[in-house]
Amino acid sequence: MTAQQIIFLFVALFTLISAVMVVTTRNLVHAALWLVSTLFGVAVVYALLNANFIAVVQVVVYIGAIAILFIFAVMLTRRDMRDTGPQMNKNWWAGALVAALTFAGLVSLLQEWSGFSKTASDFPSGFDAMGLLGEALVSPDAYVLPFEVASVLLLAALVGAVYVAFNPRSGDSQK
Amino acid sequence: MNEWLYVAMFIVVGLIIPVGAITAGYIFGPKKPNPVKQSTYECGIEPVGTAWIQFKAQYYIFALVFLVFDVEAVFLFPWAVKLGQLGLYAVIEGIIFVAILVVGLVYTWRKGMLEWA
Amino acid sequence: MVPLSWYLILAALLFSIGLFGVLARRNIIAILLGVELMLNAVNINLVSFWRYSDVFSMGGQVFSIIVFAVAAAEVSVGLALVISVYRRRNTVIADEVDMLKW
Amino acid sequence: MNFWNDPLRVAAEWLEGIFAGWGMDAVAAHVLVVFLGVLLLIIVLMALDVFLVWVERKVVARFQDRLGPNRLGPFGLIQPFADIIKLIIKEDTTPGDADKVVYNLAPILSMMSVLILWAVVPLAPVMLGTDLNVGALFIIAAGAIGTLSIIMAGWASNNKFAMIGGFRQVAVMVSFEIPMLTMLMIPVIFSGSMNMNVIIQAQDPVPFWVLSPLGALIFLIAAIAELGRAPFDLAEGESELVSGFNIEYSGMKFGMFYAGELLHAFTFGGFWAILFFGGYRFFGLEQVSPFLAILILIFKAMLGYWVIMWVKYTMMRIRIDQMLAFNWKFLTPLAFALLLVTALVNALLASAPAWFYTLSMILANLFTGWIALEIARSATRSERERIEGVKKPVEAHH
Repeated sequence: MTAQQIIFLFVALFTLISAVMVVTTRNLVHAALWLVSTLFGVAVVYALLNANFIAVVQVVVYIGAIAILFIFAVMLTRRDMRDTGPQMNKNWWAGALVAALTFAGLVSLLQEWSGFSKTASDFPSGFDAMGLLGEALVSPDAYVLPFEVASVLLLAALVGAVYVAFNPRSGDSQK
Repeated sequence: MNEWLYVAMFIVVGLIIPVGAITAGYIFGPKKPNPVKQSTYECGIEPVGTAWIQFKAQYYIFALVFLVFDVEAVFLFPWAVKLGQLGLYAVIEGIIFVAILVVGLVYTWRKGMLEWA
Repeated sequence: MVPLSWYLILAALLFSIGLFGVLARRNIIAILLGVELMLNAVNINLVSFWRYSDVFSMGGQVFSIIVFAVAAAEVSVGLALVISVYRRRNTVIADEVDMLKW
Repeated sequence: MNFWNDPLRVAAEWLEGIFAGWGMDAVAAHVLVVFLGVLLLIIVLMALDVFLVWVERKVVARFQDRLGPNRLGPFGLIQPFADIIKLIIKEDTTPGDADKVVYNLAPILSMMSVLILWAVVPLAPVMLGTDLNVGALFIIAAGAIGTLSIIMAGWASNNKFAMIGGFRQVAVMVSFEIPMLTMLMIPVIFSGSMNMNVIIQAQDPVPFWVLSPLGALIFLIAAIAELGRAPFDLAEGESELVSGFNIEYSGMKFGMFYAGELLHAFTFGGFWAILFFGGYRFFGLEQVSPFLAILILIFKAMLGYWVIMWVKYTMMRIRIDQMLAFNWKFLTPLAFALLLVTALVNALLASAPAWFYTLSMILANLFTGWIALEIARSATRSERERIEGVKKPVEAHH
């Protein structure tokens, strides 16, 4: 086993344990903090894949913004932070079964694919991932349409969220 | 890969140093806990209830607007890196991109959501 | 060197854990946390396919950035719905939100 | 290649040779050497941090027409060490109702988020630290961990003041991250890279503060807010929140927040110098010796830090609604406008002569700033007239 493989296994274990804690912890703030550690583990996975930009963006967007939003939302929706009552469904075992079947199905499906265990080739010298990414995002024969559509998507999300959550006419009407 | 080795080392050492400092404080400091000392500080008044209560909704709005513009900036960074070589049409694409999102900011503003009320 | 299969299995495991969270949790915010795990699993797949095939075609990275935007949109609207429901019904339990039943 | 021209590589090769002599694997020796180098840098930083406590107290004393610490040692230089000993032997109380794990994790993460910023700082032309091609975004990523540590501290203390302070601080930090991100793009546009060293090298004839004075100013304002210093220290609010999110922390845990804040301010002084003032460059002096280059960088960072202190001890604290309105209604639109104007001028004059390009950039900056100030002035005037127009009849009734 090479050093890189050992690092990968360590990171993967960390990520998966954190992920299990996310879905099983009772305290929702703790669940959100476990989500942060999962996301950090995924960022390290991106770094192992040499996707520097994606790794940093993972920390900036997920940990810096989405996790903060989750923590805010948890604090906004509780009169009392102590958790009472069960956190799981009555038929949580069915969910576990579906999840296990999904995993088995995915792995068995992937195993038949010829490229399943291929290894990566080294980067060509002078490879400039950032430059290529910038070109791909704005050149008309590549991904300029997704680039602009993403802006519309974000606009829709902002307007929708502001409208839904804080419409002055509907808020606090049934207190 | 090598560059991330440095960052990993910074994270490791950056954890070791504060842990060491706090441990030193733990070793050398006195430890005489009592219930009054450990009660929550509330300007000398008996604390009432827990602090883990429902919070002001306005904080959520600002986190929301921040999230949207944060993702927007992520899209613009590769654009900014390549701007020197790409010429005018890339600038116009960027202007369209930002203009669409500024509409969202203006909407939030007009709705009165940026007020701290 | 780590073979591609390891990354894909990690992503599949993460996806399954997220799926379990979505199916089993009662709290809507916890369900959204599960959705985040699933989106991350998708992203690991996209980036590892970019790394293990032609690195000059940036499709994998571009689409993982698009997934970031989708995740941001999903979280902002999803949590706004949760807050809205909480203000009307005073609950964040998914089973108790049954306003659309009739 | 001798020690004075490239000290890091010489030292690293020497150490790796020694470790290899002990029968160590080459990769392990390299990792160990990197670890030792980072440890050395961070210990130097912590020593500098101790010194910064003295600098801060001395400078604030001079601003307020006092002497500052002057009893222990020459000019009170021993004072910070006495402070540290005091912090170490203080009792470390943990509130009984706190969430223990999160409570203890927060100061550690806070300090770490500051220390890892130095991973991307190029100290000298031959001492790059990490040659990361996403260095500019790395600053924001580290700041994200700092934000998280503050919300953890505020929440885990289970104290109402800490909670409100933490929420306010996070609101400030996330809000001002948008102008900061936008202004980070301006050096990126000029240099065509997010690598910190390339950004410094690209400021060869003209540093970026000449090309974009308004950008440098907005970055400084956003950095001060990110640091939570006056006039944006409404999270601290001694009179109403009794020091905010770190209220329940004592002993060395409080020391970590305090030292982290000072080092953070110094670090952002350094980033201001790197992004807009040419970093370690000073009329070719940096080529003489790497040690001189480090001194230049520290001097520039100290200047930036001094400006941040100057602002802190001169300005009044503003309220949270004023702060958020200032950011979202003025600074963020202005930052986006400046970014687009810079991109436009950059694209239009790409092939123009250098002096014309520079002059147009300066004029574009000044023009954007002037327009923004005019709009703000007319908006505030109409706002004032609206409020006073409502007020007058009410007073007439009395």
